[in-house]
Amino acid sequence: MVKRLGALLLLLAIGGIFTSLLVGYVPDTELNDTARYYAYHTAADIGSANIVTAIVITYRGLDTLGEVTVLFLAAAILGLVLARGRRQAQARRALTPVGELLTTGSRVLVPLIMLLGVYVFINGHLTPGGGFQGGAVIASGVLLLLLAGPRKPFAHSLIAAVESLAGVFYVVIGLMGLVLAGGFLDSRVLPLGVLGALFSAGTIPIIYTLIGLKVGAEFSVMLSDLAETEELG
Amino acid sequence: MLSPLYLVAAALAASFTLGLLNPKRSGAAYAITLVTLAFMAWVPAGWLWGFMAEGAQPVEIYTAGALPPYAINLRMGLAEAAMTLLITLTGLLSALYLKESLIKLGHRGMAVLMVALMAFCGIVLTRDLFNLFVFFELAAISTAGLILLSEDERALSAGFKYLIVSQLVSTFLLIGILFAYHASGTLNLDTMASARLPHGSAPSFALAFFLMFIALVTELKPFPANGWALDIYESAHPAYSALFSAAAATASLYAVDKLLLVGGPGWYPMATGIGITTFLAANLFALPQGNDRRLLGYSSLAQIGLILVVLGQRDLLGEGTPFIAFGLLVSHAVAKAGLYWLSGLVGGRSLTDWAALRGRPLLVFAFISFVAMLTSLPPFPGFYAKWELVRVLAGEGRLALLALILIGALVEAGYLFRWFGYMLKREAPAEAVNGEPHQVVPVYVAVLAGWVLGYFWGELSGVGLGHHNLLLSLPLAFALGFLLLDWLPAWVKNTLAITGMVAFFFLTYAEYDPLRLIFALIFLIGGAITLLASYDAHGRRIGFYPAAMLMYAGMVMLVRANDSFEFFAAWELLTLGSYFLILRGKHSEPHALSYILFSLGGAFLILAGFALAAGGAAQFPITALGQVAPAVAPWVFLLLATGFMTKTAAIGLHIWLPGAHAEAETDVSPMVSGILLKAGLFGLFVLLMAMGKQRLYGVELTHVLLWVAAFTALLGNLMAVFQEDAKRLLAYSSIGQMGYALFGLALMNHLGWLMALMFVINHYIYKSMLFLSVGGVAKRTGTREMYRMGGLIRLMPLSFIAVLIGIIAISGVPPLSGFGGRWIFYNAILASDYRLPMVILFLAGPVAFLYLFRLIHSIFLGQLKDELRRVKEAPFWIALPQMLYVGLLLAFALAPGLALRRVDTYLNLFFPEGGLHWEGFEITSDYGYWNPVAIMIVVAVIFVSLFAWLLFVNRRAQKVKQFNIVFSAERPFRPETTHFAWNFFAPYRKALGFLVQPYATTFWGALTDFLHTAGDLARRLYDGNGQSYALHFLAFVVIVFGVGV
Amino acid sequence: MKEELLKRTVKGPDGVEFEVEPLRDYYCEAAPTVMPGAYIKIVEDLFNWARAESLWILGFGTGCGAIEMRPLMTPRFDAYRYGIQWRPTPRQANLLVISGYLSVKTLKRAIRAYEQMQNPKYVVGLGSCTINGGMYWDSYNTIKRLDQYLPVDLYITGCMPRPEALLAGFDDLKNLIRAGQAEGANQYAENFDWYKANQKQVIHDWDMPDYNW
Amino acid sequence: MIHLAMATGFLLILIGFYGAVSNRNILRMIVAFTIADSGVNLVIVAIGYMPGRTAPILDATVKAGYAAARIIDPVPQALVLTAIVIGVGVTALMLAYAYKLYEKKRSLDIAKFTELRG
Amino acid sequence: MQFDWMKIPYALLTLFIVVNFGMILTALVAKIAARVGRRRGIRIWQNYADLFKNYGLRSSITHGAMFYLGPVFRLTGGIGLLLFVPTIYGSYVFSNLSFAGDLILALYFIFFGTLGMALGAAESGHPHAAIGVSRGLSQVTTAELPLALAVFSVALQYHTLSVTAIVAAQQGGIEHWTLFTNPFAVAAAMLAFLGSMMRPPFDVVSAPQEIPIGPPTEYHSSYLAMMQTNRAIFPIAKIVVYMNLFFGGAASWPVFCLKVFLIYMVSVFIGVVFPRFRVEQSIRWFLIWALPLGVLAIVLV
Repeated sequence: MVKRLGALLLLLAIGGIFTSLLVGYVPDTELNDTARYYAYHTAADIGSANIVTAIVITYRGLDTLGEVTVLFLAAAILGLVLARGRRQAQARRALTPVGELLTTGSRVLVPLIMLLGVYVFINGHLTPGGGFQGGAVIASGVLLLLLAGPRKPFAHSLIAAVESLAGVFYVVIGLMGLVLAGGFLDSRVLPLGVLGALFSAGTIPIIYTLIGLKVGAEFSVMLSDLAETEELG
Repeated sequence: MLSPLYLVAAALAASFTLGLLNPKRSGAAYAITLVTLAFMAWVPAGWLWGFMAEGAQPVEIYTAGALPPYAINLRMGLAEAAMTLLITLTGLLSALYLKESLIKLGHRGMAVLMVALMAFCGIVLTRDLFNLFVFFELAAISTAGLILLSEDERALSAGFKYLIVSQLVSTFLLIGILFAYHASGTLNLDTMASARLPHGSAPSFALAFFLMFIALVTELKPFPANGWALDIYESAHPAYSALFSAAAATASLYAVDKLLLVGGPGWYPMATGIGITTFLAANLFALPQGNDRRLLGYSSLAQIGLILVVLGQRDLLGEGTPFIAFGLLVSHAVAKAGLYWLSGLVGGRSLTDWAALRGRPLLVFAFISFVAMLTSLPPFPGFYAKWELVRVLAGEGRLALLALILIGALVEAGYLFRWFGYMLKREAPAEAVNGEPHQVVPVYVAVLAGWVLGYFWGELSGVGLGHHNLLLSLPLAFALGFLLLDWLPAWVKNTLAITGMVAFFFLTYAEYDPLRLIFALIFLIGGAITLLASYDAHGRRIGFYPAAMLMYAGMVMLVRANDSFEFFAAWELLTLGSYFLILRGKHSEPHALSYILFSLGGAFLILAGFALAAGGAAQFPITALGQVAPAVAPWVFLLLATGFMTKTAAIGLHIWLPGAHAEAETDVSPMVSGILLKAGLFGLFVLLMAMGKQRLYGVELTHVLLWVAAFTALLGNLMAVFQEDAKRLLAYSSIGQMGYALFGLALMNHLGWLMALMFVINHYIYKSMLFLSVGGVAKRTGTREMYRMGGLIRLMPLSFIAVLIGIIAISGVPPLSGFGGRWIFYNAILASDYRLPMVILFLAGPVAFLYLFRLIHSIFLGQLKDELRRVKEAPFWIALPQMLYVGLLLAFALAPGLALRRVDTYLNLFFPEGGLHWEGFEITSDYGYWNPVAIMIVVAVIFVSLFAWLLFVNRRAQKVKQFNIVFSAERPFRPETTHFAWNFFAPYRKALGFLVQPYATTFWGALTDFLHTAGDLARRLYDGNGQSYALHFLAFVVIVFGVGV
Repeated sequence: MKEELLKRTVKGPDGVEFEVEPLRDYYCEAAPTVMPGAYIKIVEDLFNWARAESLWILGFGTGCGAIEMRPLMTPRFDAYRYGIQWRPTPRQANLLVISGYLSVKTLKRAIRAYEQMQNPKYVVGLGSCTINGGMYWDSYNTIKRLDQYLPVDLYITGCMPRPEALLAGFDDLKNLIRAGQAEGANQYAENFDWYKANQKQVIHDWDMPDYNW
Repeated sequence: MIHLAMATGFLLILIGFYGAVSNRNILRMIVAFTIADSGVNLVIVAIGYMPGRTAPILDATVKAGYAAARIIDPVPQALVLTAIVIGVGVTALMLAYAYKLYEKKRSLDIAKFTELRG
Repeated sequence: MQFDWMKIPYALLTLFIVVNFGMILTALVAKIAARVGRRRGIRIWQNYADLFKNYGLRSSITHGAMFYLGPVFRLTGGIGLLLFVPTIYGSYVFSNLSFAGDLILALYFIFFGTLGMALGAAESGHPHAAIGVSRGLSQVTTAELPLALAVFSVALQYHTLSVTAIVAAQQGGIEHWTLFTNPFAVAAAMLAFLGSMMRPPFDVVSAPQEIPIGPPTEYHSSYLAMMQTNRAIFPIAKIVVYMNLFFGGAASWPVFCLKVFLIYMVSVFIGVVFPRFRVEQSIRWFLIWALPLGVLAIVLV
């Protein structure tokens, strides 16, 4: 009780800090220097219609590489953690059978979901969306598969290969930027093309594709890893 | 020089590639990992070489083909190169160390390790705020993964607690970053710094900055938001803890530093405050720790706190900041990594389990190197850093902070050296150290790195501050050389040592002024004579010679020191060396600890005193002590004098001495008593020579010294009276004798100083002699309790003669040299302005008889015991120096002028009045006269005639045995009940025992108990609950906000 | 034999065991020898005069006669004026006064005290008990004739003799000494075996060396 | 409007924190943290928002040359993406930990995992 | 002052006079003390008889080398003390060997005999000897303190440590004696004197009835004789120091004898009246009564 009261008081104080942040916040009326640079230069320099994508993949590409690595790490650690548990796998307990609805629905929906995912990451430089979103969409398809067929053998090695290769290529493209263009992760290794076209914005679509594959693979691995813990419960 | 981006790319590419390998081929994956890590280390190594050797300039590395602040950029400068090298090397070695675990875990674990290192490097390299956040998150997540490497099940909960806190932290960090971006329009650190809005004028930026700052600082594990870190330290795999302590901390520190540059000086006080609080609290909490890894964890927190203080003092330290911060950082990182690696070799988790290391001298050496690094002892980088830090802090008058730092450092030294003592002295556990080569190699690399860095810092300090590189000074090099020769038999090393010392004396003979010559003579030639006794030792005597030579080297360097830096360095060296020597005694563990603590405490006072005196100047010649500004001069005097008096064991600060001197080995006791104590006196000589009389609040400090000295003499003697242990008795006697010498110095007149010098020489001779003699007896009889001995005169005549001559000399009875001291003393006090302290000293004089008589009676006279009937004379090599000392004593008694005359003249420089006149054999003062030769002859003639007469009359005397005594017509039963020796001065205790109540011991004991208990109670704060830790963090934020903003 | 005088094995600090035989190791075993006087007669006469004028009595009362010794120190009798004084240690005394009956147990102490005095030394037997056992003549536990055990220079009869008799006796002793006839110590050394045999005959628990130096 | 969004964000953070420190069930704590994460993301997005402007995508309505006057700040948008992904990663990790912790003690009570202390 | 060979016979002469004077003086004192008890006391030549007797004893034993050295130290201490101080003021013949050192030498040489005696006694292996030494040393620590202070005070007063110079400064009338010019010092010194004379109330060291008889328990025959010789010399030698420091010294033997006798009598008067102190009592007594006088002496001088 005392602990909760203390927590409340502390959070009240933190809330005070937040309040003063809130009160002190005045929305910008003009874009600040950085944003203005992006607004002015993205089209010409990067050739990406989606400015956010340009920032994510190119200007702040290192962040994104980190981001991908975060997911990679999470997946790897998840694998580590759960792998240690899996060794003492116990007798499988009988699961309630999966319903007809789910099985059929998944058969219909999964290809569509996959397709949507691919669309989202390939068009990342043109429309809202991108590799992460696309990857997540793909993973949701995998989730559906998992739900529909919990006992189905899962192609771990394939997914792992996809994940690894995507990651390696991403790094290689980044290095190509360092060698061939203006710097690490510079997307202008390939020609910029026409603003708004599918094949434009240099390597951005490729990177987003790789990210999409990688994120999708990673999420899938995570999901399957977590799903396998069910057997313990 | 490869772009550091390759470092990032290599790590990522390798991690990703590992997934392609067949999971069963862990060996190959491990090889790839090692190669990658080596590559990652090679990149910054190339840069570092470029910066250091080729004078390259720092480079900005752009990404994405756009310029900052619009794209992320990295920077590679000297600091970054050094830090990334540190991180990657630690990582490489840890990976080596982790071989089995990594192979067992497979490629995922290796990938996580590489990403972690990449993330640490990224934190160091990046100049973009949000990028920093990303790297931090990478580091956090990989940390959570690596914690799982541990075999310890508890690591799991530790990792989860860490995740809880890091969630909170990242929330604050993100909000802070975004609001900072909003306020400044940029994410680039440099741009943000240059566009910095003045503190206070943009509250939202300040607030945002606060959030970022507090979040990053939390990565430094500040008190109290650090419970999670401790749990990790305790439960994680030691190799990971090494990484966590060395690499992660390095990265976080640099991040905070970068942030502080953005925030500007307005935030420095907050950093300082957090740092010092952490430093003190962590050290305090470490005190009651019994678990080695947790202790190291606390120590890590403390060290990082200290470095944070340094960063917070950037406004003062200016250009010197990197030198200091890096000095402390590398010392911490190397030592902590090494210690964690070592902890993996030790089976048990209790501090005492480290005794297992004892069988491996190299590992012991590693351990002590690490401890010395952590406690900032010379010649390691921390020492130079500490010196600089204190110098600047004192120069700018931040004395409270300085005091807090020194107190914390002392506490830290306390638990580290206690641990070292455990390792050397506690019973070794059954299971020995299981050192696989790949686990031992990292430790050795760390040791080597420590020493190399020590050399390097010495060079740096030579370039920047004009100090000598300590490792290049001949005495120290000579001493350290014995480390390499430790495999030789003891007698060879002993010969080498003696030759070296004598040779060094003759080489440098001409460089000393008369006063220093006396000290150099005692330290070098005297030391060589004492070392003769060491021929008695057999075998290799591992560790003895490096320690002894370190002590002697320190003393020689002390005499030769010109500026305060050299002086202080020498002081620490001799302290360290003597500590090792003392620790060698069989039961000396607690005493050695109290010795090193008092010594370090004293050293810190000296350090502060010198720093205060220098007023910020980089170079401060000892002689300049005389020109210290009058406002600070008395304080300087007070600090230095107290520091030196710790070494001379002035009353109140004396409690370390008896145990330390008594428990030391036979040939060590004379070194630490007869010779080492003189270092303190030398310091006082130097101090008084330069500063003279000082007044503080109208009180003349030399007058205070006079009282202290008088009470030291009295109480030292009184306590000696009540000892049952012969060596303790001698040790207390040393306290009393040092009181006399101090008294002479504090008289501040010509003869007083001469008397002090006389005591220096005399005390060296007779205390060395007595300690050797008593040591020899103790060796033969197997006990130091005097009442267990008795009647040994017939069996150990040489030892008896030494003691006899010694006690006559100490008691000041003519015709031996002690009388000269007393005579000069009387003349000196007649010339002095003070009268009352003499009363105490007069009382002290005769008290000396009591213990001296007890010494000789209880050991050599009286009744011989059954079991001692067959003991032999002390070994030749122990008896030989005693006889040399007897000769020296007689020579000095006959011709004190040999040693004193030149000094007497020299002292005219300081006190033109009141010198002595030396005419032939006669010595005349303003008051009286004294002719040592005449006295000797008269006494000898009377004595010899009477003796001859008595012998003649009793030529037919029947020689009887020990029970042929009149016993009220009965007979004695057993020698034990007939030897009157135990509690010999019972009536005296009844009368004056109240004076020797152990007030000082009680006081210091209560103080340490208090600290211990306080630490023990306060550490309950860390209740192990993740939610509590989260609350601690929140509380930390609120408190810092309340106090700081 | 008392336990503390038995042979025992002890272990030295170096771990070597050895035997300690107290009577041999702790006591001097030499027998007394006859000590001739100074070679030059006048010197011996001077010494004898000095011995006579400086009678230092061992303060050791054996029986009821001891009560008669005390008054000698009082102003009434003031033996000091005759050069007589009491010493608390046999080393410094030269006159042993056996003041009354001597139980066997006390005899042992008396012998020890006597032997610890230095040659020349004198024994005075006080009262009848020292002559023939007196009223204790048939006691199982007292000796009857002192001179069988110690060389007595002078007996003072009475039961008990008054202090005046003591003073008179001391005067007689002085005359003997001055005449050089008080050589009890040498007599004791000469007839040492006889004395010892007598002593050991009555003292059954003999637990000391034959001569107590 | 922005302030409302931001306030909601902050409120979510506080609610999340409170949940995290007052619920002893580890899974509930994780949920609480995801709530706080959402709050953070909301705040981030709110910071970049500018009234009356449109998304930073160049198309027919937003011509490259005039973009600066029409679009909102794209940077927080880019950052929030990263933040979300990282949040997901951490959440996954916490879940894994939760699983292992449960496996160890068959309990999800955070107060039971206090072997390390002092 | 320099050495010449004639000093040796002259010193021996002093020694001879003082030994005889001491023998007679101690007998006289004993007689006086006896008169207090209404006895006649010993004969005036009794000490000679005792001395001869002891030298004339035929047998002796020894406990070892230090047993010999005890009396030797003791007597060397007595003779040395006597010879290091000029006996008769203004007399070359009786200035003895005072060229060797000043007052401090004399003061510290007092301990020479004490220390040696303690060693010899301890060598005898007798517990009483050790107990006696323990008591004696304990007592001496505080008993000597007032003397040291008084000497310090006197040295400050006359600005010299030379005994001759101190005596010289007191010449010219009784009012110049330190006794009157520095009464506190003299008072303190005289109290210390009581403590050093082995007379009641400070004679617990040898306490004949309790630890017969303390340090010399085992000493006998010629050893004892040597100590008896010292008992004749040492008090006189010590009193000479007192006389020179506080009572104007002596310019001739009659004055010398008178002053020595009178100073000696101080301790006798006190001794015959007071019972014995235990060690801790006497220590306290010196600290409470004598020490403040000494402190006053050095403060007021």
